[in-house]
Order: sequence, then C-alpha cells, then structure tokens
Amino acid sequence: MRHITEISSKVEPVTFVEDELELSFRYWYGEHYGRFYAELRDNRRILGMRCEKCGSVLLPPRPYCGFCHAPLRTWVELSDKGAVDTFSIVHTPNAKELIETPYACAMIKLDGCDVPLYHLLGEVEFKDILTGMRVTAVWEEVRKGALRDIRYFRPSEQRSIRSD
Amino acid sequence: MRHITEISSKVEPVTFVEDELELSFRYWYGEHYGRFYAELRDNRRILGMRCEKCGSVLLPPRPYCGFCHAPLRTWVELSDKGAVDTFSIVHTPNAKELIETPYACAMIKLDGCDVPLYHLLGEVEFKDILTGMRVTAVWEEVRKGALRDIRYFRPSEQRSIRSD
Amino acid sequence: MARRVGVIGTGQSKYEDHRNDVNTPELVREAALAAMSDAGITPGDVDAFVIAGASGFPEEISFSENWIGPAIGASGKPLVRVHAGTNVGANATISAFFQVASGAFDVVLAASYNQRTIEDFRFNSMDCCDPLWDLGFDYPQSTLAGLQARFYLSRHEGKITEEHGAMVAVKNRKNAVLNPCAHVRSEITVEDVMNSSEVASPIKVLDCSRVCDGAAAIVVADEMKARKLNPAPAWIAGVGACSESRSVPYVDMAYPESCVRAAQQAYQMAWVYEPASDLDTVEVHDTFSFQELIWCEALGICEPGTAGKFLELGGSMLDGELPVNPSGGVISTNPEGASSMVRQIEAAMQVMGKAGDHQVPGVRRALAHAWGGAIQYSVVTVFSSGL
Amino acid sequence: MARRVGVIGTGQSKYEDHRNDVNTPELVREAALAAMSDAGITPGDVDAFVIAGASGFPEEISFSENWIGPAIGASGKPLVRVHAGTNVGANATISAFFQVASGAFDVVLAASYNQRTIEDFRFNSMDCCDPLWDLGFDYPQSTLAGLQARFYLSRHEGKITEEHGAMVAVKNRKNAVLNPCAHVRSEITVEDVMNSSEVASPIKVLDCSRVCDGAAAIVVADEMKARKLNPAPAWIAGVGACSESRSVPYVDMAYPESCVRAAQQAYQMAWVYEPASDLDTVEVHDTFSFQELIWCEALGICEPGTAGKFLELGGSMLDGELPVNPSGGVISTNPEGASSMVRQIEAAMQVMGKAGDHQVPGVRRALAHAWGGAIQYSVVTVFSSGL
Ligand SMILES: [Zn+2]
Ligand SMILES: [Zn+2]
Repeated sequence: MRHITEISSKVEPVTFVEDELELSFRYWYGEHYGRFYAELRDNRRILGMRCEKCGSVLLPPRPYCGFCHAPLRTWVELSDKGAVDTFSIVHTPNAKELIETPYACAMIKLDGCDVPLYHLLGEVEFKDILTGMRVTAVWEEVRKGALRDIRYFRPSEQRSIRSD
Repeated sequence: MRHITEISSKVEPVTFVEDELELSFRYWYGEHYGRFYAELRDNRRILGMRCEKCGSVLLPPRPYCGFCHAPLRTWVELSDKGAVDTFSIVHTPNAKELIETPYACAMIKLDGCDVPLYHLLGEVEFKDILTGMRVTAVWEEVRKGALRDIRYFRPSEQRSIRSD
Repeated sequence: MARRVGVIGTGQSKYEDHRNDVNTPELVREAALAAMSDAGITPGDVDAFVIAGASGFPEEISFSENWIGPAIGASGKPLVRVHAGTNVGANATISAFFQVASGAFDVVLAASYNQRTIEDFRFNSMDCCDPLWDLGFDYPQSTLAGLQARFYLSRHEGKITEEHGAMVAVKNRKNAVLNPCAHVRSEITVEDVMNSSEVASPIKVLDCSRVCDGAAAIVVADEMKARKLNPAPAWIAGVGACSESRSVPYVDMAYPESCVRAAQQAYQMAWVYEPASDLDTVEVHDTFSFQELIWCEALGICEPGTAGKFLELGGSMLDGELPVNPSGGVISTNPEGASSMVRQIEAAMQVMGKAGDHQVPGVRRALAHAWGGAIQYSVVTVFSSGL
Repeated sequence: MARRVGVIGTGQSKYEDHRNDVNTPELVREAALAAMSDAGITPGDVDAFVIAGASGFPEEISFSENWIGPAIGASGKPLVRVHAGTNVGANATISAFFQVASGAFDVVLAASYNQRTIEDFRFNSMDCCDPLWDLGFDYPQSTLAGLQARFYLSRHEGKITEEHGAMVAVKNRKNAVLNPCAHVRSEITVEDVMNSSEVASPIKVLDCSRVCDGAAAIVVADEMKARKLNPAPAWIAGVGACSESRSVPYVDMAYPESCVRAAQQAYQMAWVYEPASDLDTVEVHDTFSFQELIWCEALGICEPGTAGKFLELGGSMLDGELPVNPSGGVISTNPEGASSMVRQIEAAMQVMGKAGDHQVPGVRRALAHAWGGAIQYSVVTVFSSGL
C-alpha cells in the first residue's frame, strides 16, 4: 500500500454519473372514484356527494367529508355548467407534455357544487376570459373514464345562462 | 341537481389509472469521488483514504471519516486483490437488469482496506466459492470511470496468493 | 421524558397480496378508524397526525398529506410526514411519541401503509444503492440479506446453520395461524424451506416474507388522557433510532451497530438492564428468516452465535422463556411501509393483554424492533404495562 | 412545552444555480459544519439528527440517512428523516424542537438541502397532482400559483393589483443585495417585472423565484445547554403546522386555512395576540411574489385585501414598521428543500441580532412561514429573544 500525498494532475476527474428510469404506476380507484369515472364515461354525468352533516356538496366523490370528516352516503348529480372561479394562461410546458402551451386553465365551480374543479378552457380568446364567466363542458366523443373525457369548458351562450 | 340513492348497476366501474414516467438523473461526484473514478479508469488504480485520527483505511474516498467524523486528507493506493468477506448467488433479476441472473456477488476486503467492497465474482463455479477465498480484480479493457470498470473479481492462483 | 406517553389504540387493515378494492387513502382510513375506535375516540379528538411515507418509488405522488390526510381526519390539524426505509412506520410512532412527550399535543395518531403502485416487483425495493458508489450494481434488499445471512453463518460456523433460518420461518408461520390479522396463515416444515428455490443464497423463497398491501395505525396519548381513555395502556418506556449511515461496506451485517445502539438508547430510557430477563416478549423485523437470529443477538437477547441454540431449545417459541414474534412476524405479514409499525402494535397489544390466541401470558415489558434501508438503520421501542 | 428550546447555531452553504462542484452529502456537510461552528460545537456534541428529505423525484435515492448521515456526523446517532413539499426544512426544525422539548435529547441538528439530479426543470415540481383526481393535467406549482394570484386579485379587485406583486419582487431583491448569503443579488424595477414574460398569468418570470442548489442547517438545544453555549439564543416560542389535505379544489387560495391554522397554533404557544404589533419582523415563503401578500394576510399581519396598501406605505420595507423578508426572501434565494429552513434561520438571526446589513433594529420576536405541496400545507415558527 502506497501513500499518495498529492493529487495527480494527469487524470481528468469523473464529474458525474447518470441514471435512467422508466416506471409504470397503477393507482386503484376504489368504489367511489370507480363509479364517478364510469358515469363520466358512459353517461356524461358528473356525480358528487352530499355531506348530510355539514351540507356540503363535494368533488371528488369520497366516502368521507373533507370538511367535517363525516362518512358520506348520498350521491348527487351535478350540472356540467358552472362559473370560472379563477383562471391562468399557462406558458410553462408541463412535465409530461400532456397539453400544448400556451393554454388556459381554470378552477370552475359547477352549479350545485361547493368546491371548484380544475380544468381547461377552450373556444375562447385568452383576453376574453374573466373571473365569474359562465362555462359549459364540451365532452369528448370517445371517453375513457377520466376528467379529460371533458375536452374543456367553453363560454356558455348568453341564452343558456338564463335558461340554466 | 338530482339526488341519486342507489348505485346504478348498469355502469362498469373504472378500477384504476395508469401513469408512465421516464426520468434521467445526474449525480455530481465532487472532488474525491471524481479522482477515485478517474484513477480507476486511467490507471487501474484503486484509491482509498486513511484517517489520521482513527487509523482506518476507507472506501469510498470521502473528505471525512465515516467512523470518527475527522476530516481526511491522506490518499492511499489499495491493492486490487483481496479476500471474500461474504458472498451470495443471486437468482432475482435486478430492477434495471444490469446483470444477468444467476450471478455471484460478494463483499470483498481489499488488502490494506478496513471496509469491504461490494462487487461481482467471475471465472469460478458457484459451488467453489468460499468465504475467505483470495480474489483478484479483472479489469475491463474499455473503462468509463465506474466501479464496473472492474469486470469482476476472480479467484487468485495459489502462487499469486503467496507472492502478494 | 418530560411527559409519559401511552399507546391507547391500535388498528390494522385487512392484508392481502393486493388490496385493489380500495384506493390508498381508503386503505389508510381503514386502519386509522380501527385505531381510533379501539381507543374510543373520533378524529375530532386527535390533536395531531403523523403519516409514514413509504420510500420514494412505490409511491409516485409525494404529497401523502394531501390525499391521505382527509381520509383519516387530519384536515386542518397539525401534521408531519416522516420517511425512511421499511422502518418508517416505527419512526412515525416515535415522532408521535416526541410530540406528546414535549407537551405540544395530548393525542396523536400515526399511520403507515403499503399499496404498491408499480406492477414490476423488482422496483419495489431497488433503492438501496448509494448513487455515488454502487449504482452500477442495482442490488435489491434480498441480495443484501443473502450477503448478510452468509456473513452471519460464516462468523458462527458450527453454531448457526441454514436449518436455523428455516426453523425461524417454521416457528413464525406457525404463530401466524393464531393471529387473525396475519396475512399468510399456513404452516410449513423445515424441509419445505430447505427445498424451496434459492433467491440469494443462502436465502430461499420460504426464508423470505411475502409482501402484501395493508395499513396500520397507532394512537398515543399523554398520561392523563391515556389513563382516562384506557384502563391499561401500553406505556412507551423507551425509544431508540440509529443509522450507521456509512454506505453498505461499513456495516457489520452479522451484528449491526445501528441495532446495538438503537437498543442501548431504548434500554437506557426504559431501565432495561438484562434484555433477556427484563423483556417478556419481542417482535423483531424478520423480513428474511435469518434476520430474526441476527437481531436477537444485536438486541442483546442472546449472545452472538447463540440464537440458533436458543431457538432449538424452544426459548423463542410462543410458549418459550422469551417468545420472539408471537404474532408470526414480518415473514407472515409484510405490508412493507407498515411492517415496522405492526411490530409496535403487536408488542403494545401483548403489554395490554389484547393479543388473543397468540397472547404471551403475563407480559409486562415488550420490545418492537425495525430495520430499514441498506440494513444500516434500526429502530427500537420498548412498551411497558406499568410506569 | 415541557422544556424550552433555543436555536444556538445556523449555517448556510454557498448557493448557486447549480452546485456541481460537490456531491449532495458534501453540500449538506457545508451547511452542517457551518451551523455547528456557529454554535461552537462539533459533531460529537450533537445528540440526534433530523434530515429533511426533498420530495420524491428530485432525489432518486430515498435513503438520505445512508449517504448524507456520515457527512454531517450522524453515524451511530439517533436520526429521523421528515418529508414534505417545499416546507420540509421547516418541518425538520420543528421535529428537532419536539425531540429536545420532550427531554429525549439536549442538542439536535436539523439539515435540509437541494441539489437537483433531474436536468429537465419540468420534473422538479411536478407532483402536485392527486393521482386519483387530476393526473391527466399534470400541473406544476407555477400553474397553481397563477390560479392563486388571479383568485387573490379578483377577490380584492381595486385593492390589490398586478403591480403589487411586482413591488414585492422589487423590495425583496433590494433587500437581498444586503444579504451576503443570498443567491440573486441585483436590483430590479417594477417595470422590469411587468415587462417580463408571462409564466402563468398573472405571474411573470420576475414574479418567480429562481431555483438554486444549496443547503441549510440549524442547531437547537434545551435551555441549559443553550444558555451555556450561546449568550443570546433565539428561543423557539411557538410552532404550528397544518395541511388542509383536501386535494386542490377545496383550498381557499386567497386566504389558505392551513396558513391561518398553523399561525393560530404558533401564536397560541408563543403568546402572540396581535401579530402586527407583537412581531418585529417576518420571513415568509415567497416562491412567487404575490404569495408574500397572501401569507401576510393569512398570518393576520394585514387584514384581507390590505397587504398591497401596507406594502405601498412602506410598512413591509426593511425600515418599515414590520419588515417582511429582510433577507430578500425566497424570491432571491430558493434552494427548494432548504428554503423553508432558511426562513427560520433568517428569523432566528434577526432575533439573535446577527443579521448584519439586513438586521432589523431591536427584534425581539420574529416569525418564519413556509408553504408546501399544492398550496395546502403551511408551517409557522415564532422565535423570541426572551423566554
Ligand atoms: Zn361534512
Ligand atoms: Zn477516523
């Protein structure tokens, strides 16, 4: 064994190591989400749950209330129309590049629901988007049982606001 | 908003969602590891560090002692020969399939070093592997600056044991 | 400790190879509600929560407080998440213990879980490697366990044999038959183990635990609340945690210093001087059969090299002088992220006299052990029926 | 609290866009040695360690105790790892606080860090989504921050404007020039911000912090040890942590309940009744400029909708009545996993009178705030010069 006191200047240090990973994840839905996504896919219906204890109507549908912790049993059908709670025009590409930039996204309060839903906005100029704007879901023809079975929400016609 | 009291038996629930990820990681080595891997690559030399406080000779080379926390300054050149501290014949495929199963791996105490090194064993029948067996590194011709620049350790000849 | 802390309730979900009937929050809820019900409380009575996050990969989403929190009643309450390897559940309980002992909270619930999201089993315990050192080898825990077992056998040649490993599996599988919560509940023989296929020699398939999905939860409370809610809580008498933190090569796998030190910390706190006689039963983290022997020695229950003899003489049997893993151990039930908390739950139940068919008579002090990471990180908890 | 706990030392590494000159353990060591040196102790004097693990992906290897432990002197010592989003560093300090307050340990070191291992910046804050709900949208934190900022602007239309966000950035970048530890140390104007390109409207590039690599460490001790080692420790007077845990849709982003509740917990413990007058300075987690205003309101420092006016009148300036982010804030220095601990370090330094050029005169009580996850998880710590 030899002792080395000075770092040899002849070697070019190795500076980093790289590693690659390809992973596939599977998340199980359980009964409530399972039904929610099936109704979205098969019947274009958006189901929420009502808490009998605190009165909230909630999304996503879960067997317990996110506000007061009570068990939930009552399913309700929500409208596919609502109002923009807040919005943003996004220029940052997403990690998985699921959506082309720039795009408009929003928190949307569906009629009859107490919590907003994150979704995309479409068929509208970015500059025309306003908080409080009425919107209606545009459904995909081929649906897979996912929130993106709704392509996006588009501005509702004046008439349809009145008739809602 | 309609209340729904029974779960429709018509819809087949959605049971899971899948997701895919492809990730690339880069870990920076810093000065000590950087030199260690360079010497491995360029000069087939295995460098360790000696702790002046507790006397240990350590791998991997780091600027601090894993035993007594003292700062380390003294580099030492270790032998590429040593003895099998423990070994295992592995039949489980690894996550990244870097090594074909079954294979033999071992913790090897290099001569002059106080801590063992994890590596592979080769040029030996599984049944002939023994704890305490003398081994010698077999180097790759093309080296990249990684522990696997050593292809594996093979049993040392009787003669070479004596002459070490 | 500034304040005494007792376990007042425990809960376990149903364990199955795969719990595909529920989502992760619902799975954790199953155990949390069971623990709260056992303690006679509701979510509103819990002052703070600790969630044990599994190791990175099996769970893509890191923000477990975000989706699991509401399922266990943690919305709006103080919450912290601890991470570790397979000892994470035990660490979560110890975090809850510190929170109550500090006087910050009176009642804290700790929850842990395992629901695999990656189908390919090989990714489930892949991250033992140090990226700066041995990334190129990508070894899983079972490879380390094989090296550990061989190292132990070699050190104690003539005293410890491969059959001793098999005998641990046989004993624990037999105990599990008596435990209604256990996942695998069928007996095997030493021949079955010895003839089962090799995984990482000397470890064979039946020396290994079978990973399952499931969750566990534990409720701890300060002395006043504990006495009010539970006639006989399991007091947390001592805790210890230690990581050798030295990358794999440094660890003496046959007598891991992390385990020795974690036990020393817990024994000092719990006034345990002679583990073999002061403890009435122990639950150790036997992911692989040989490990039960190694941990018993590092915990000071048997002298190095004598755990095999102790087993042969029946000392660690359910009716022995110091029953080890009366619940059937990890080898019978391994919901990875929760397994170390299950050890604590089983030890606490023994102290409370609630272990049912696998109850050891007259348990006053019980120990729970856990390991994680690259066999370099140990956690020890001692429970006591008296203060 | 059962025992009083004080900060006796703090340390920060050098911050750079990328710290490629060191590996992760060495980076953490840099901060840990600085903190121990500041406290006048060596690794041997530390009884236990807490490591703040970053969120899952930026760090492939989960067992940080294994490779970081030895670099900071944690080998063979009690150790626990906490995980969270960007508030993980603050949570680590609070865990250390509980450990000391409980009487288990006298001196505990908490460390946090950020060294990005994924080149693609988009993966660095990707995991806000709930896999059961909005995986299909894959939004990063900046998108949530844009929605949050717009929501806040809409609620207080006429009172809060986009220029107020820009003014926060301008103020904090100016303060950072006085802070030798800060990462970005150059002044900008409101026009610069308003003209910078849109990221997620109304948020523009200069409303965003610039992520850097770096590490931070903090040493806490019980009253006796603290008084012995430090003539003027920063006592930890109150702590609070709360996750709304409700998936994104439930959160009132303009007045997050998690922040309100975490503050309530900390204020109650610290006997803070009127935050605006009882506190002498605050460090809030301004990853995005608008957030400083939102946090100030949720912390009870300003009435809802008045943080803009407060800023305009100079109240939050370095020489104002309640300086906010005298250090320059996260917007000037964002080593993600460590940023929330840096807030605590800066608040503690203000209390100890050691903040140098950005010292606020006569600070007796200072607050550190942190947020993490999907804007649903808040942590608050209050430091005090007296007990
Ligand atoms: Zn409710
Ligand atoms: Zn040394």
